[in-house]
Amino acid sequence: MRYSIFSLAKAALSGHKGWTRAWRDPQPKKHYDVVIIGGGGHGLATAYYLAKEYGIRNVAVLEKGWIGSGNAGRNTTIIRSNYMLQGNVGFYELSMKLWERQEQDLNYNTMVSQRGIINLYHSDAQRDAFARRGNVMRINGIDAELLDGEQIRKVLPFLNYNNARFPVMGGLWQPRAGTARHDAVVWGYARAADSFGVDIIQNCEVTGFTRDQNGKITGVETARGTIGAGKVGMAVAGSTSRVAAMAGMRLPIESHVLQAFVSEAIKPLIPGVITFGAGHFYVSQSDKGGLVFGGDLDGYNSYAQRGNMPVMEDVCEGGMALMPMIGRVRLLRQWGGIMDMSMDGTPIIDKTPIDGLYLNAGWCYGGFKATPASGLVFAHLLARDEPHEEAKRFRLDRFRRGAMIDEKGQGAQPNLH
Amino acid sequence: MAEYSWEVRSPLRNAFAPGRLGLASGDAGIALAEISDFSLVQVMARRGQVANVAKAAKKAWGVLPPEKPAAVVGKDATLIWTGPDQFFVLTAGSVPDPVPPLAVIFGGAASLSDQSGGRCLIRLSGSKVREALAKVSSVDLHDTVFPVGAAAATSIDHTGVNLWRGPDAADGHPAYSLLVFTSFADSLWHTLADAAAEYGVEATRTPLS
Amino acid sequence: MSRTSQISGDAAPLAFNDNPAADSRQPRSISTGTQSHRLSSGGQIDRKQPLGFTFDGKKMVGFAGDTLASALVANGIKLVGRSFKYHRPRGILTAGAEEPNALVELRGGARREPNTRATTTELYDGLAAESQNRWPSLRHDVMAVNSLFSPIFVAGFYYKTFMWPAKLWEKLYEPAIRRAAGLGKASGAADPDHYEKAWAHCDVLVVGSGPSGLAAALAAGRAGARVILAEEDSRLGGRLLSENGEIDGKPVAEWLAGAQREIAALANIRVMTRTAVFGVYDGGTYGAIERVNDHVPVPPAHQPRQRLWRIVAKHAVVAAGAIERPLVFPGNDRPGVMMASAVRSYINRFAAMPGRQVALFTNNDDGWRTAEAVQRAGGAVAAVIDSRGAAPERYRGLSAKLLGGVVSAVNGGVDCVRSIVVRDAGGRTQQIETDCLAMSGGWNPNVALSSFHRGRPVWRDDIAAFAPGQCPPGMVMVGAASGDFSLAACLREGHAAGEDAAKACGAKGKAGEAPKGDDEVFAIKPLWHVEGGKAFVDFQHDVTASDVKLAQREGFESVEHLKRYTTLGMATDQGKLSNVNGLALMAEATGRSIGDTGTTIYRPPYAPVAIGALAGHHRDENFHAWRLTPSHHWAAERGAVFVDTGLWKRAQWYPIDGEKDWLESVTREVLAVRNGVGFCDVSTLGKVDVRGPDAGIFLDRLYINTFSNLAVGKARYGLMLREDGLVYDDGTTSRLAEDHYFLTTTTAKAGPAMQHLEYCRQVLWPELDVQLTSVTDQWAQFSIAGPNTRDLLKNLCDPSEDLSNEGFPFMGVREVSLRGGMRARLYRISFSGEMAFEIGVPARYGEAMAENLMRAGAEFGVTPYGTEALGVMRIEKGHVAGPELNGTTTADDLGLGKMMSKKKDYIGRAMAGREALTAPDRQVVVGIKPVNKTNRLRSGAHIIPKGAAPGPETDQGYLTSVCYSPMLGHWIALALVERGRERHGEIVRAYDPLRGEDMDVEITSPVFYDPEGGRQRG
Amino acid sequence: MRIACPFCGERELGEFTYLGDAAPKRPMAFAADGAEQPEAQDLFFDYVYLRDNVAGDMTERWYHGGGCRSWLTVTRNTTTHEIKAVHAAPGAGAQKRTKAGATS
Repeated sequence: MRYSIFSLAKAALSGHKGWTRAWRDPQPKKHYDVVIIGGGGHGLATAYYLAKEYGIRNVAVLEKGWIGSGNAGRNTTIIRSNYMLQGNVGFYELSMKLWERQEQDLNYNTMVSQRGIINLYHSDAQRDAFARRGNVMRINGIDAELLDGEQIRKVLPFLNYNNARFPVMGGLWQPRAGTARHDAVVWGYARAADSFGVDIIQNCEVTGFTRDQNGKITGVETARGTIGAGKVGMAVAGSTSRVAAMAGMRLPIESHVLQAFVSEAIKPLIPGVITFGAGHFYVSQSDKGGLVFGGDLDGYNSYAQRGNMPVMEDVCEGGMALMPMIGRVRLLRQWGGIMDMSMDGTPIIDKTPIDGLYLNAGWCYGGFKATPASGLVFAHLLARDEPHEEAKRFRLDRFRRGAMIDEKGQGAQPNLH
Repeated sequence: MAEYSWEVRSPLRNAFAPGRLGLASGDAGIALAEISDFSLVQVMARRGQVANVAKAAKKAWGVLPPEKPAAVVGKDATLIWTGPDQFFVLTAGSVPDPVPPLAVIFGGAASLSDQSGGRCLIRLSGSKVREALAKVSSVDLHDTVFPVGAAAATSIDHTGVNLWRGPDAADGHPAYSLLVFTSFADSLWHTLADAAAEYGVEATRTPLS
Repeated sequence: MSRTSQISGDAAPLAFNDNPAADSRQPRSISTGTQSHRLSSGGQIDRKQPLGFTFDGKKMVGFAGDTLASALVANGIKLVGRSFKYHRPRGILTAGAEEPNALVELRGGARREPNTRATTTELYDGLAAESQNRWPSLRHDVMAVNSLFSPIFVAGFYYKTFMWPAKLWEKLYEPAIRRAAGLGKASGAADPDHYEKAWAHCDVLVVGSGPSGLAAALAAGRAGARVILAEEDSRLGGRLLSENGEIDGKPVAEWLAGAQREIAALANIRVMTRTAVFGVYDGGTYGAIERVNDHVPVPPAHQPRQRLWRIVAKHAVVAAGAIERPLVFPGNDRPGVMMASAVRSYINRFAAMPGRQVALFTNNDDGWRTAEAVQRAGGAVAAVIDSRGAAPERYRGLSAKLLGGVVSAVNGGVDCVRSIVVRDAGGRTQQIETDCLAMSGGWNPNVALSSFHRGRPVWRDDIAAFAPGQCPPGMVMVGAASGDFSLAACLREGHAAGEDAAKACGAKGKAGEAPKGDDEVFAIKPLWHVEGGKAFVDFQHDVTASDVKLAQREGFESVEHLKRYTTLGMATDQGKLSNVNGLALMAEATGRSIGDTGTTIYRPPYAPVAIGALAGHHRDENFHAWRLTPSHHWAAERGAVFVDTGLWKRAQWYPIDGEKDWLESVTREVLAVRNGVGFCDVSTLGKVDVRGPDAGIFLDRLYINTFSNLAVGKARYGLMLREDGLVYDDGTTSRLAEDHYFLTTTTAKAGPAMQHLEYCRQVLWPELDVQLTSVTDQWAQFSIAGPNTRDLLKNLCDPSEDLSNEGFPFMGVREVSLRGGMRARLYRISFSGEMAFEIGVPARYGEAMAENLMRAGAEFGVTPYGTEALGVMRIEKGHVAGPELNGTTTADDLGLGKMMSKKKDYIGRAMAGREALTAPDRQVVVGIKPVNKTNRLRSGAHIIPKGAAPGPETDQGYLTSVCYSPMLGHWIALALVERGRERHGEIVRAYDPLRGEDMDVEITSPVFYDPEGGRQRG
Repeated sequence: MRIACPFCGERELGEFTYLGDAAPKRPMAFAADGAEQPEAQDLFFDYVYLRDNVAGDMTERWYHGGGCRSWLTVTRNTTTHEIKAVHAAPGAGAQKRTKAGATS
């Protein structure tokens, strides 16, 4: 059923009894052309673009729990394309362009809200680094502005300009950045993929791979039986190493916990997304009114989806240092997501050395904003067996070749990215 | 030719003037003192030399160096545990280079580094000293866990410190000593004074005796 | 499970149980005046201490001991707020932290606190509260029009609309939604109050001081354990403060007083009231928030508003009680509908009668207590509606009108209930006049703390609720929190858990006997939903029973989908009241059991915590600690401008009178050095004593070049890689003795490098005998540079010191005697490219050194210089620094590839050889000069070949470090440029669209000044 | 999280920094004269980049930088954060010279 104000008004007349499932609840078939492991945003988007752009519709998305239960449902909803290194720049801008038409594509209001992002700087060195970045963005046709202290004061009058330990000197602004309603992105892709005939199968944990005598992947073993597949794509960020281990692969990935926080809902206070890199803090305000914020990784390997107090305190200290007006606003919830931290802070989208097995992984803490482009380029790879133009640098062998894409320059130390 | 003099300056010279800080009424709950005129040398045993280092220390100061986090008071020196097989030798009086006499004591058994300029010594005591320290230190200072003589290499304000409990003060309240990095001293002093402010603070400067 | 009995159809005359526990056997009358609903006696309020307060500007009076909510109840106020979505009028629903409706903006100005629960706000004299989420007034809220659209504004409606035209989302739809959403308004001004954090340690942490918690604390305390008893309320007692009954044969109030005396007498029990334990973290660390001064208008001087506690406990006994569950029936949200247990709290604890004709709607025995309490206090019970159809045995003697059936409608105005409609099993209805409807849908054990580590609560049919599942290590749940609701069970379990925990911690004392109480039966027959109209599940978020069913129809069947799609349980009460009802309705809709349906994941904090408290002392200038250099105060007294470098504050330049900007000052400083002599405090560089017989071998493995062959008395520049082959850090290392090297790092890497060195020593190469000591803070180190350096040093040093080129050659190091009786380490090294030395003395002589350098150099016009001039001179010399050592450059990129030894292993050697790291088209360090010498270069501009359009394929590098060169008289830069070393002399574009600049520049050697290096060797 | 430092006793998480899996061992990929062995890049690639990323008990390197500056080998469950064992690194303190590459 197509969604619109008219269908909504019409449904209201019948007490909304007429709405049907947003996506079906099918029994798994014996065989699919493509099986995607992972019913998060990336997996569902991959299925959607496989069906829509590449005409491959005999596709199943297998989700061990409920769709969106991983990082798609735990992130801080920021979308942006303010990257600096070749490989990232074009890819994230492709994603931004897909965000900009997503609601109309999917017929689902994912609340893509381009209220802008400002990365604050507090020293000449940070300003210079942002100038380098902003110029890369402009050279690649991406919107970016370098704001000075006075300009920041006009748009963010509530920051601490009086007695800050690290005074705000300016910021890099990307006006087209913003936020999207994370759960709605999952549901929107699920509904749209389903409408093309993609089977979304929840509560279907993958427990192993089936392979032929040549070692080629022929399907997956699941909690709901063996499912045959022409190709298998993994989109299980956070659990990539665990699934890859079933196929005998070791990867340049560690799983780390990243916490996120939301405050009680308050009336509009913060216009867009603000990042305070010097203080390990970033924040936006949701449409519902909660301040959604976060900071650094807890810093140790974890699959526990919860963090500890030092980082919670560190993040709140950053928040108070930046905008001491939030002192009396209350933290409502804290949670943790498991980040697929790659060794250079950049994702991996590639064929694996195992025939028939494809990898979409290593999203670090940047997976949400990548959702549409990740789906599109992974669908391309699965359909064409060659990387999409905007993902050709996200190869698995780049570490062996020394062609890392390391925006932070931290090297093979995942907890520092 | 101009005269050259080499006056020692405290890293806390701008942080406070002796007197009352924080709550102005009633008895001060905290005595906060900068202790000056000391020498401090880091002693690290070389591999396999722990026993020889202990022997040398015993001979020099009459006590064995601490094998666990503790501060041991010997003749003319306090030996403060800083890590496995390493300790500080704290002595009264400021000299330009306290290492040579210790090099004689330890011979080749230990590596020595002067830290007299690298640390600032602060002493805290008073009826509310534990309450104030609980705001800055994660170490359990309960009598049963941290008795007189106990020491800890720990952090305050994300900064490494050496904390130990000396003999109780004359008024019967516990007294804690804190060695902090010189460059952080001004900042940490403010943190300590803030933590203690609600109890009233008597701030002083005293040479190490 | 409920026994049947005859429904009494008619109201019977009031009769009171003859209960010796009651404060007064006589019915109490309701007082008049502003406190129209205040009982004339009883309660734990102090009638001698009246407190004035205002709500929406209206002046009222309450008493000490009141909460804002109880004072409002006493004053007959029922309408206190508006709901989130439909802006429906709402009243006080509870008497605790689970309150979803009675949220106010407390205080004013910069201290305004939005979304503050009236039910947990202690009343103080002068308290001012405003209702929120309404305009223009609480009674007449224009946004209540939303309620008219409620047929359209169902769960998730916004996902289906507002999509066309796309541009209108940010411009129209979203701003409107954002304005309508949210609840209270934050002040928008910096919080003027102070917060702090503290640590506490104990053997046994007892959370909650109701009967279970008190019994646990007493048992553990008597046994001799170190106990912390944390209670979120201002006083101990928990539900004992609100209920009648007996413990050990005494009225609860008397027993409670005795227990408090005993606790106070036990030195090993620390009582923390107004302290809510909000989370449990790994290793037995509990987060708690103490509301130190929320019960006064403004915190006293030097005291915090709130204090964050990290309580480290070996064991925890969680006696957090249970939360009464609402019933889901049409009209259940109207002001005047209140939880039955809250009605008892207001009567028994606060002596405030919520209604003159109280009706009770229950599905369990416990709700009946409220009818009893109302009558005991002299109030009137309009009717008891028990969906089970019969009075429990225990309450048979209660003479009140008993109706079997359900409440199917609630009638009344914006601010109160006037009547209810009761529908019996046969569908017959009757109307009951009432101004307060108490409801009880059973009790939910407060399992939150048990579930924060993913312990899944377990459904129990006997209590129709989830009980705790697997608790985090070291924690036990007791009493009502564990699903055992009787007073006797609470006391028994609490005592046993306290005793066990103490024993497990090694306590040897006797815990004594468990207190004894009434073992009342708790019987319930679930009633999840009464059909017939808008029945609210989540009050604050306006999620109705039909929303839950809609979510199910659309496939949002997982409880997490239900939560996210409908926003059920995401309000400020975190679903404390709504979650179980919501998932029971989902279970009903899907045909699964409630247990199989499961709960959503519980997340901390248990109750919302002020962000200010989580930050504590760390805000404003105290956000991070600061580090001062040995000459800081001296520099400050000379008017230096300081710059933050990591945590350090460094002198950036020293302006003098008449200079119009920083550039003028810096240029003067550079020229003073290049033409005379200057000095700079460089103590921030990391300094490490590397000692021991294997120190040389250790450094060989650490650096790409060799140090074991460095002669004593010599210094050498060294470069370290990371194990991935990229440059990590650089610095000069000197050999002071056969077994003693003095290593320096960059300022930025001082900490991490020390960690790295220790890793190498302790983990990688334990076979080496080497000791490492950070001496960064020990040494005040100054760079003295310029052609007159040697002259200055002659004045400073003892005349016996030979400072000639022969006596002290370039890269030489030794200890020297200074005039006035000081020893110093002198290093002949140069960052500026000038004739230069670095001199080091213990940090406590740092200020004296600055003064003596001024004295010794006075005749040469010695000039102190800051980091800016230091930077200019290193760029002029083409020395790389932070902007070039950016974690993505190789030694060869920096022009230092020749230093890489082939004769030894060292960190990073193998990985440095990878193809992409040795490719010919890498970006390498070059110099950049503007073609038009009047042009200013800017760091961050990109290099584009002449004639090419800027784009990803033509972006060949960027300017890393830029300065105005006083020696060259124009701006210069270092840059990383593709194949840069082959392109010296080429003209390219420095393209800077961010700042609207685009100019021709020339690629040059990075060494702009004295390329032969004669000056530093002279 | 709290880690029981074998030297200092139990301390809070904030005093420690994390490096990662202790399982990878630095390869000996160079001959005595410094010549690089042919397989050096493969061995180091594996050491520097590939991880088991264990879900369960894992031995890890932690540094007690906010305390005694000892490197520790910690066995910790990555799904529950439970710490099962803590040992000092082989070269902590002044223990006698230990064979190169040995770990505890």
